Amino acid sequence: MSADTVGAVTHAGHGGPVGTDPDGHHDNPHLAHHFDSEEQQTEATQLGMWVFLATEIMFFGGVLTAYMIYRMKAPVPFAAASHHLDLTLGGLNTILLIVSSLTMAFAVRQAALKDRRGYLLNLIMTMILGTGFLVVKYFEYSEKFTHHLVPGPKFQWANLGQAHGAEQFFSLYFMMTGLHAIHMVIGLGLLTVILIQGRRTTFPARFKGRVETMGLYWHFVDIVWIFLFPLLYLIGRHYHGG
Amino acid sequence: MSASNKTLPLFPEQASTNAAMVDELYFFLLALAAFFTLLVAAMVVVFAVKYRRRSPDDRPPRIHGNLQLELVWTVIPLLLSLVTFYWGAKVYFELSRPPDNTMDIWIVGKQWMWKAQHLEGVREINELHVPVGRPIRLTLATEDVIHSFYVPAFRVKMDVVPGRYTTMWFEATKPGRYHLFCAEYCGTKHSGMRGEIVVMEPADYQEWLAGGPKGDLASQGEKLFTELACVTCHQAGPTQRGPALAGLAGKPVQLAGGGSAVADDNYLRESILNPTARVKAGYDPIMPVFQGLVTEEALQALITYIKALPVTPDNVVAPAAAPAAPAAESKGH
Amino acid sequence: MSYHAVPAPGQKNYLNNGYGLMSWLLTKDHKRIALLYLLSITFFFILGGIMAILIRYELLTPAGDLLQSETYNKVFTMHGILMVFFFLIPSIPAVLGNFLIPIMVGAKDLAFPRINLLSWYIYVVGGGFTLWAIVTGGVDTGWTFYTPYSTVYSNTKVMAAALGIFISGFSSILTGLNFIVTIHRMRAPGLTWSRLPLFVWAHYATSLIMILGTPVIAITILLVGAERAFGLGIFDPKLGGDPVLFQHLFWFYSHPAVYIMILPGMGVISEIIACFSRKNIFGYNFVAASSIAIAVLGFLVWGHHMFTTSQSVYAGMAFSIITFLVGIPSAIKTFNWASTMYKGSVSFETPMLYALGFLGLFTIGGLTGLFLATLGFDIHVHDTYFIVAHFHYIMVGGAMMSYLGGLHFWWPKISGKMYPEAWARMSAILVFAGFNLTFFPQFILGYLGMPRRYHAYPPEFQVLNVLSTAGASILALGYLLPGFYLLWSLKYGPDAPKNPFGARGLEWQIDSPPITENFTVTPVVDDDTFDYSLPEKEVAVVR
Amino acid sequence: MSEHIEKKSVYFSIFLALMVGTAVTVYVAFQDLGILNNLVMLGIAVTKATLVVMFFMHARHSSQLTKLTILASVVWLLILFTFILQDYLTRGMLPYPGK
Ligand code: HEA
Ligand code: HEA
Ligand code: HEC
Ligand code: CUA
Ligand SMILES: [Cu+2]
Repeated sequence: MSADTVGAVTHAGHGGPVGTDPDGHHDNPHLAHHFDSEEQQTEATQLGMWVFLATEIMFFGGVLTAYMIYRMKAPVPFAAASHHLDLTLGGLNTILLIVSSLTMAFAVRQAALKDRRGYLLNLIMTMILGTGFLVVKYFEYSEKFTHHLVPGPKFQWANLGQAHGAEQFFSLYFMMTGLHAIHMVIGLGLLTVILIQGRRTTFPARFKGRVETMGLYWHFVDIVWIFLFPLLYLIGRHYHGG
Repeated sequence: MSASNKTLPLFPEQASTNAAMVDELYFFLLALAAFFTLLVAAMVVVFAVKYRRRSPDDRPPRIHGNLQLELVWTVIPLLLSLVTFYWGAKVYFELSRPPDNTMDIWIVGKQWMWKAQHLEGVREINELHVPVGRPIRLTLATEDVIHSFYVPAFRVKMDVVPGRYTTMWFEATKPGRYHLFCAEYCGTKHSGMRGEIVVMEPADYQEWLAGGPKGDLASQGEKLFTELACVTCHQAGPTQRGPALAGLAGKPVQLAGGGSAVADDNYLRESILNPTARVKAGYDPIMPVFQGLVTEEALQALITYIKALPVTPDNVVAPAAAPAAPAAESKGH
Repeated sequence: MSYHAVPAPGQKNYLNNGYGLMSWLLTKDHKRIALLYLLSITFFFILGGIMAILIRYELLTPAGDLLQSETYNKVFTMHGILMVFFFLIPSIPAVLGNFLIPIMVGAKDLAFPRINLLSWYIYVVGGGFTLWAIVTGGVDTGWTFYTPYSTVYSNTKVMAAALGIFISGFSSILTGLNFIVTIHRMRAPGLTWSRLPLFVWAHYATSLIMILGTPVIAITILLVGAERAFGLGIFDPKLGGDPVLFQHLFWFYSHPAVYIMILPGMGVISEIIACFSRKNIFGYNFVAASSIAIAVLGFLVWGHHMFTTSQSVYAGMAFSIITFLVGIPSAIKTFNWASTMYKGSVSFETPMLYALGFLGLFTIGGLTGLFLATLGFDIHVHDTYFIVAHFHYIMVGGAMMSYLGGLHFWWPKISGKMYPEAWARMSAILVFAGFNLTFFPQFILGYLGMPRRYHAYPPEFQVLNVLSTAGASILALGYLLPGFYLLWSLKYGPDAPKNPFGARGLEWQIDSPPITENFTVTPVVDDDTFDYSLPEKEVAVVR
Repeated sequence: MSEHIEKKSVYFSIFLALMVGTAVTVYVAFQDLGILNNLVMLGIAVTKATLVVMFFMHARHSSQLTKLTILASVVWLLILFTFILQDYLTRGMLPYPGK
């Protein structure tokens, strides 16, 4: 590891030319004091989000593992329980989320083009679709309550032999969709922030970067649903046992 | 008390065939550890003394490293590790695999006691009497949380996990009384969940057994089989809606929805407590759930009974089933 | 030489740049946040230490007469939780890492200063929940929260404690995230990966674990909480749930977490040994790469905590062999550290004493870890005092020693004051002696078969327990001393020069204590900057 | 971070692919393909996720480091799955309960 064998600095982002900054201050108002350049800052923020999404993947991974193991152990009750989910509502929600991902992608794109109108329109669309998802989810949940499909003492299942497996399925169902819904709510909160900020921004690189970062989060939440939908609603549909 | 009365004990008593095996491994590990600890200590001490700073201006030349050395201290530990792994795995396999001719005993752990049930019908609490020189297999269950059945003098330990059976085995070599500990934390009186293993000469053991109640476990199971109305569905006749059970134990079972399972104790347990989790192919999932209706003890009796059912030509489980009844499990000791 | 220059008194630095509570509570300066962490983890260490003393005095007699069994169970549970989640995991990363990483990479701060502050607040809130759990009755599940005891049977404050750990987990995630982004994106010009201080490498590896492991404990605890609070059936065997699955998920994090606890310490040791041998670390590349290897392999071995739990025999074998493999990078490190002293110029200031102590104790702790990885052996000693001895050797003998070593090493930089050397050496020796007396007898106890988490035990184990308790008393004294003399040094210690130990690295080129911005110009480094064989090379860091 | 601006048509095609994927998944769910059922459905889900990551999330134009991060998170997820599965799938391979 002598100095010469090592090539130039790796992809470390140390922005501007060194030493041009005698006071250690810069004039750029959008730049936090500890960054050398806006590019470095945006890159850092986005890397931060990707790393955060990695933690999110592992977070959902834990409950997905539980689901996988239990489904393997009791396939029949799980399939039976899964039949009690409302495919129409689930499908509708899937579509809502995919469309919202599209509008989110456009919001990011229009922000990059500094098209305020397009940006705001698409962002608002995204938020409406996201809210729509939650509203649908609300109806799905309340239906589960009225049908005594919520785990706990009130849980009822006609086929006693499968009651345990079914209750377990619904435990996992609520856990997984509940966590997903909480992520949606957080996402909507984040979008609200960039919506408000977007009304008077001049779209500096930092803001565009922030929009893109929030977009990453939103798409991630969509991806989670892309998996939850088949896992919870669809697997075992063709099987008519119990 | 079994363990030595010395004030400063350094080594536990060896009282099972496994103990010697584990101890050999222990000495090997100790030697390995001593070697490396002394090696590191020697390096540190020698270098520290030899190269201590002699003047504040010492400026020793730079040494980047040495590939050969790096390889040496990668490869040698690696090889030693593999040897150790192999040895450990071998012992583990021995510990996990009971011999064929075991004597079976059922154990139930609950907060905070151990209950033992001999096939001959005798029951005991916080004590377990076993004959010397006979491999013993324990099938363990718990009524509440996880416990762990631990006999230091035998060097064996097995967790007892709610919802299923686990097994362990040992063969005692010395008559005496040995500690039985619960090794998995299980709540307030975890440290009070202790007992004793009483190892006896076979003749004494028989005598001790004879002092117990009459009626072996399988016949208790038979009674339950009728009381719980299992007979309605599982005995040849007009009401039979479930499969025949004789000769089932140990055989593979085809499951509805694909897949198969071996009808071991855990399968039988699940089939009784929560039958529709895995349904036998060709049958409807109509068997009622018995979870909460049968105690662990009743379950032991039922399973012992099912395993002991005599196989007659008209109640064989599957065409493929071998005629011989499972040897070790059959009743009549 | 310049490194003997003492900064002019009254000059602005991060400590006197703003007074008042708010200037601390709202600070975004990584150095001040590090001090906030220092205070809070010390608080939790003392609390955990008091619990340890209670444990040891209870075990003085076989009968269990000092504490009730309920109380004893709560005490060791809180001892484990506080020490692991609120002391050792944040210890080196959040204090020394926070303070040093930006400086070592030549940056003015971490990439996300606000998130850094946030993570301290999250930690405090998490700690608050845990304290609340203690005050309102305590928890008695053991730090491992095994189900179904934790979900169904325990009637103590499991929810509050679990919530505390859940919350503090996010603090750990955010710290790791901040480090990773900082190390990738904020390195000074010339600071290539192959020049990066090993302390930074170690923290990079640690951060990987924090990021990829912590979320799994978070979700696991959430599942336990949901089961306990809402009666969801996830691990409950009555609904077909599997308690062993909980253990898998728990150890998926908690085994890698033991490397969260030791890797930063290994980084500290690399810096200390190099400095007090006046030699760059022997086999830098190997030491750096082995940190990453430990982090990665460390994720594949968690099942070694479950050899007796009815995990399949084959899974046990797979976990066992990989556990042996994860010992290899540690072996590489150990031998490289020892070889660094070869042909060096070795001196024995306090940090070095701790480092040498670390070498011995970590070796013993690590090698007994290999005992446990040996399947046939672990069956006998699992859940006995052998385990307790193993992990205290690594966590107290290893991690704690390196933490103290690092704290002394960088104390002049952090506080701007020198600590009293004689006192410090004495306490280092006390700690070493007390430590061995406390925990060595526990190996023997374990092989004799004394189960852990026992509040009363058969009388033949007493002598060894008495020895252990005596050792713990010495150990407590050894830990008390630094508390006093470090505080004393803040007021009466002589002012520290820039580089009191003649060490290499950017942190030694700036003032002690540093100014708020660390550097006034971005430093440019090359290989000579870190070379112990050359006279110190000045890098333009301050104008 | 790239200032690369995708054409609108790219987004629309991805969107279309996602919708078609969803439709196919639902269709497949009602066919009896044996074990293939789950494989196809999960395969489609993985494809959809990849499309979102690559195009909507611009991973295609991101730095190596971002790609590495994505790869690492997937690999670690697989570690979690496979190492837990290797316990559950090998249980009962020795004919003793609980081994
Ligand atoms: C900082 C914490 C830390 C660290 C770093 C380690 C490191 C290791 N641990 Fe430990 N461990 C714990 C903390 C830690 N452990 C805790 C807290 C528990 C108990 C949890 C509980 O149940 O409450 C535990 C439990 C535990 C068990 C489970 C025991 C049981 O419950 O039955 C096992 C089993 O394999 C194990 C193994 C190892 C191994 C192989 C290493 C290795 O990484 C060690 C590597 C180091 C070396 C090998 C030494 C240096 C090398 C040489 C000097 C060269 C010679 C080397 C060779 C020949 C290879 N540990
Ligand atoms: C970082 C981790 C860490 C640290 C530093 C320690 C430090 C110590 N630990 Fe602990 N320990 C654990 C982690 C740790 N432990 C864990 C994870 C468990 C398992 C818990 C479980 O089973 O769930 C455990 C369990 C455990 C047990 C087993 C309990 C049982 O199974 O029944 C014992 C028994 O001796 C013990 C002892 C000690 C002692 C004597 C110290 C000493 O090193 C502590 C010395 C420190 C002090 C004493 C504080 C300094 C003193 C002061 C600041 C002054 C005030 C103090 C006085 C009143 C004297 N610990
Ligand atoms: C209502 C009828 C009915 C009753 C009562 C009943 N069973 Fe069953 N049992 C069945 C049916 C049907 C099956 C096959 C389907 C299945 O596996 O669930 C079965 C399966 C089993 C099996 C698994 C057999 C195999 O080959 O896989 C066992 C063991 C068993 N029962 C034991 C019992 C015991 C013990 C009782 C009483 C405590 C009992 N059953 C009561 C109907 C019944
Ligand atoms: Cu039962 Cu501990
Ligand atoms: Cu471990």
